[in-house]
Amino acid sequence: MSGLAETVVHALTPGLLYPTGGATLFALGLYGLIRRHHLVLRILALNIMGSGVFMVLLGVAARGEGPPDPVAQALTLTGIVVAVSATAFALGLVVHLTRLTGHAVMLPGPPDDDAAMADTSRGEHHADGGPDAPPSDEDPPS
Amino acid sequence: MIANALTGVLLLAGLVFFAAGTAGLLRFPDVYSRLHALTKADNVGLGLVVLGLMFQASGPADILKLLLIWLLVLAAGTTAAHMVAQRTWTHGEFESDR
Amino acid sequence: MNVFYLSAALFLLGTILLGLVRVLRGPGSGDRMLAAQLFGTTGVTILLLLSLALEESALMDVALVFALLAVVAAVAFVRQHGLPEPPDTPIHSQQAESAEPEEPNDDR
Amino acid sequence: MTPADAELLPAGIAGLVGLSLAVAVLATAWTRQAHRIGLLGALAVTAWVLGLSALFLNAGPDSETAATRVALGGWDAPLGLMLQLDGLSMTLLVLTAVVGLATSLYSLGYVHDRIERRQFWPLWLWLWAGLNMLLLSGDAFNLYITLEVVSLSAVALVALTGTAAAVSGAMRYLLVNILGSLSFLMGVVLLFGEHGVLDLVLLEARTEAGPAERMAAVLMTAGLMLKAALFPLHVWLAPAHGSAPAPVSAVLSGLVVTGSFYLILRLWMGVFAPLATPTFGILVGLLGVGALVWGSLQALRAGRLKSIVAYSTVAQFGYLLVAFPLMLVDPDAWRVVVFFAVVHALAKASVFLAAGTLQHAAGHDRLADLGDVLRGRPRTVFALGLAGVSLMGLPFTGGFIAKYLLLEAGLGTVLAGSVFGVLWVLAIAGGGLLAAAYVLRMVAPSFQRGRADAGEASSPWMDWVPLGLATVAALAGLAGTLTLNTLALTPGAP
Amino acid sequence: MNGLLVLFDLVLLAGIVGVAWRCLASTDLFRAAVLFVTFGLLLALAWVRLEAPDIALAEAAIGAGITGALLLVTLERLRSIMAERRSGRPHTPPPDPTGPHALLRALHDPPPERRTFIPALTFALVVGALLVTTLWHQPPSMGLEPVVDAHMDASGVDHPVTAVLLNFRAYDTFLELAIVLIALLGAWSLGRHDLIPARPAPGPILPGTLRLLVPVAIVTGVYVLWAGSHAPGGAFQAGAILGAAGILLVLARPRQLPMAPGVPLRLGITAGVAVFLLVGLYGLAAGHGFLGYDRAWAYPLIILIEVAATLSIALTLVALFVAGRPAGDDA
Repeated sequence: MSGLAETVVHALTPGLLYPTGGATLFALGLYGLIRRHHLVLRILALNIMGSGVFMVLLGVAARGEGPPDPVAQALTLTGIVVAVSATAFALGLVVHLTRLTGHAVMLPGPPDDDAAMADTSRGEHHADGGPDAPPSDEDPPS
Repeated sequence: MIANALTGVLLLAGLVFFAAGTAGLLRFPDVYSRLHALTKADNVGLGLVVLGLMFQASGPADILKLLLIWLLVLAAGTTAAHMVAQRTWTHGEFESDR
Repeated sequence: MNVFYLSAALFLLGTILLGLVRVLRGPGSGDRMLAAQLFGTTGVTILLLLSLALEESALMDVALVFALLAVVAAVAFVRQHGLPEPPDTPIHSQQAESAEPEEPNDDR
Repeated sequence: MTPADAELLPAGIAGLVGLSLAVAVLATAWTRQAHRIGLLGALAVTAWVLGLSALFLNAGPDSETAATRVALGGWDAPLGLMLQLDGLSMTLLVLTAVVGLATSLYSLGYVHDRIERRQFWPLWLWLWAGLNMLLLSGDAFNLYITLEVVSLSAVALVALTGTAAAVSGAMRYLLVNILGSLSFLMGVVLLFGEHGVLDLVLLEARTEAGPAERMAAVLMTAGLMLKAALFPLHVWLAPAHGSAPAPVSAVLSGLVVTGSFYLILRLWMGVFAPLATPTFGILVGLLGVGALVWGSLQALRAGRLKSIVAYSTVAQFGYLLVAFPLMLVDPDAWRVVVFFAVVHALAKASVFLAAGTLQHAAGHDRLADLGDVLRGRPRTVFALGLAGVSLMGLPFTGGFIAKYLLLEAGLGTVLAGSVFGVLWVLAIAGGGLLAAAYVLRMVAPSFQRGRADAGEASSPWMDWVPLGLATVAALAGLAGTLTLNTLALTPGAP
Repeated sequence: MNGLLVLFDLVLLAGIVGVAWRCLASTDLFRAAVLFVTFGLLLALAWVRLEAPDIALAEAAIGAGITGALLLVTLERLRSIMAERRSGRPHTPPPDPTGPHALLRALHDPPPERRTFIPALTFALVVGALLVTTLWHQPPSMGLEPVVDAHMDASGVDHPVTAVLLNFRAYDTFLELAIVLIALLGAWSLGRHDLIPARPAPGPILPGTLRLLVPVAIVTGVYVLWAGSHAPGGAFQAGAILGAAGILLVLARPRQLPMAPGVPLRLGITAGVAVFLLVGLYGLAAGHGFLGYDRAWAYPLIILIEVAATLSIALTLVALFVAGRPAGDDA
């Protein structure tokens, strides 16, 4: 009985509580990533997974006696910045994809392999400011 | 000692407003009345807490910081409440995203 | 005294969790946004209380940043939510008309 | 080892990182000249890498002292970050430089639009810098960061063409990459929590076969397998590689995937070495057989030229997996595996570049309608075929020597009495046959009778670079001994 | 006190996990976005409890400001794209192959299919359980705190996290800045930016608030940057605050983005990495190693790098909010 009580008390220190929470977030994010189709939700799921990783890292760093590990905190800060940048880029990509295809979901399986592929080394695709602009009639310089 | 007592009383009063704000948010029937409840927590609730904490501040810099925080939250709350209300008034309730 | 601050923070955390019901239920986006606004304020208050309870003065700065940036999401929301205007939505058309259509608020 | 060389080597390593970063930063800031900066930078980085390799080989260390470690900012591990150069990273740096230079020259012709050029070059130079840094990194967390540099710039490059297929491929690629990175990072966190250090050499000294190491190994390997598109986590590869611009496909299939594989190898030879057991090896080997069969069948079915090449990457990486069980029996086999990866990268990059030229000429890459252009462009088809022959492993090419050595290692397993050895030998031999089938599919229309039409004119770069790179791939066999000897200069190798 | 702290931790963690769960279970994307912002807020409290005020500061700047704004503007962009498609504008790409319901999916994700439930749940449970078991069996490790502590004198700053970020592991931080830049390059390569969706907001309230907030934000940003050398704070937090101020300005006049000239903008976004790299190369040439500093010059050099990094991060975050590249960049 006292063994159980000790385990419980041991488990309630931040050094174990938060890593457990972080692991839960990681698993939860993974679950959401598999289950949901909308790309914005998938990006949120990846962010939640990332937060889980950071929570484990900081929780583990807060375990020992004395002040927490500054290296772990620096790593977390770097990781958060990376996550935000990747998120911002991913959201931009979602908007672009929606503009092109009309939906913001990742269809299961690879897209039709034999679908016509425009050759892009010829077109002036980006010169005219994105896919919404009318295609250019000029012949490519060669 | 007196400072501690004052802090305690002001904090408790502030908490009451927060509780009231949350209750209003949950129980009131439409956007306007919820907005009304919310601003009480923003303005008065935080105001009282800030006032209470000022008695514990370690120096003038902290007091200024506390005041600034309160002012900023006031501005944010005002803007949000005003614009949500205006939007609701001119265009009806926000639809959920379909 | 620290115990008192901590209990107050705990209480406020409880109000946030209760307020989540409004975010979940909606029904409109405005309700959700208002709830988020309240969470921001409550979060600032919790941080202030924790800065005393844990004796970590840097948390005051965190609270300051929170207070400062809480408005960004709110402004983003009210500026943009509900676009584009469906043709038949204005309910109180007089007010909608009186509102200038393009950027009346440029502070130049 | 002369004292001067020993002093120059660390500065040369840090200088390589500095140089490749400087080129990328300069191209980002001054986009108007990005292509010129890129060309000069590509030449400079290649020259630097070749000089560095000469310096490295000249230093003539024995295999245990071969790793040169450079403390960045003067802070030694565990406090600071270390760069690390040994035979393995040197070999792959040279590979990266060769493919990188070829891709840069090709891109001069391929990316000619003024606006597109400004977007392409900075991203490509960041990708190259990221690869160099990945190969030189000696710190677990730093590896995560360099992986992110590589994957973000690679994703942006995939999306560059802006077509629905490309953007959708890029989106999938990005999600997979972030997931892989997070899984890798979680593993790093577990190792850090257990041992309190991030430096790979210090970690290696402290790890044993405990639960934390096992979990970290699973997470990090799974993450990297996702990124390397190793079977069965490969589904994203074909859409992304197949729809990217040709030079990007070449770099992705040739270098980026190889980079992730390098990391897996590096980790299992170092930090996770105590965890490698025969059962694990056999499991990985079975995955490899699956990859070989599945990838080859897809390549035989695909209707687009670039899709065939992309699926062939999945298949060819099956070899690398099959090699894992061989490594457990024959400790020297890993060098053969790396040599195979090098030859594959060279051949695959030239196939993609050649495919890009054909696609440019025809305006599409549907194999069924490609006959005219194939007949009209013998030089490109020859490059395609030459690189394809290397992929198949016909005699006298680099691919032949690599596969021969692999087979030899496989037979060694059989002789060592492993039942699975027979399967590995069959897979290695059969994979070559399947590769022959899909390579022939690509070039066969050019031998049929019909109209010949060179199609859209292309710049000389696009004509000659694939051929040059294919020749390098075919002749790589000549450098086989040198490569294997360089690879031997890797401390801690099994 | 301790019991109360444990209770606080438990409630907080329950809240965090619960909010994350409801966020990922939302069919309405706006709800998911609001829940995600709330998630960030609770996360900041968790960082406070883990004695990481630096991270809490960053989370406050990102979670409360940047991410919320980014998510909301993304949802609005998706919505306006959908609306344009419905109204049958010219230049719309061919219709979506997935059928008439695809339109709905822009801001609404139908509940997931039943068939993925069991496999996904099993997989997530296995991963989670394995992780938790592993973590519970880890002995407490000292980490690198003693090592960092022993070298603080030589670092040039007084705050350990800043010392690690800008001196001991400066290479990581350099690459972090590079990643922010690459994300922007990626976003810019997708095309020029179009109009930011915005509707008129009449009345004096919004401009008045902005007039108050933007100067305060700038002062706070500079303060946080300065504080970084001896207390929680630093370049990224400051950059995020200034970036949020920039986002506010963009939101105030979304139709009138300043016609950003290409060259200065390019120089601005690369300033952080460029200055950092120059200092690093100087260190290499001067014999302190790549990214190394002379001890006497460590503090001024770190400040120089941080100022440039703050500027670049702020500009980059605003540019990421605007998304596409400005027309001036193609000139």
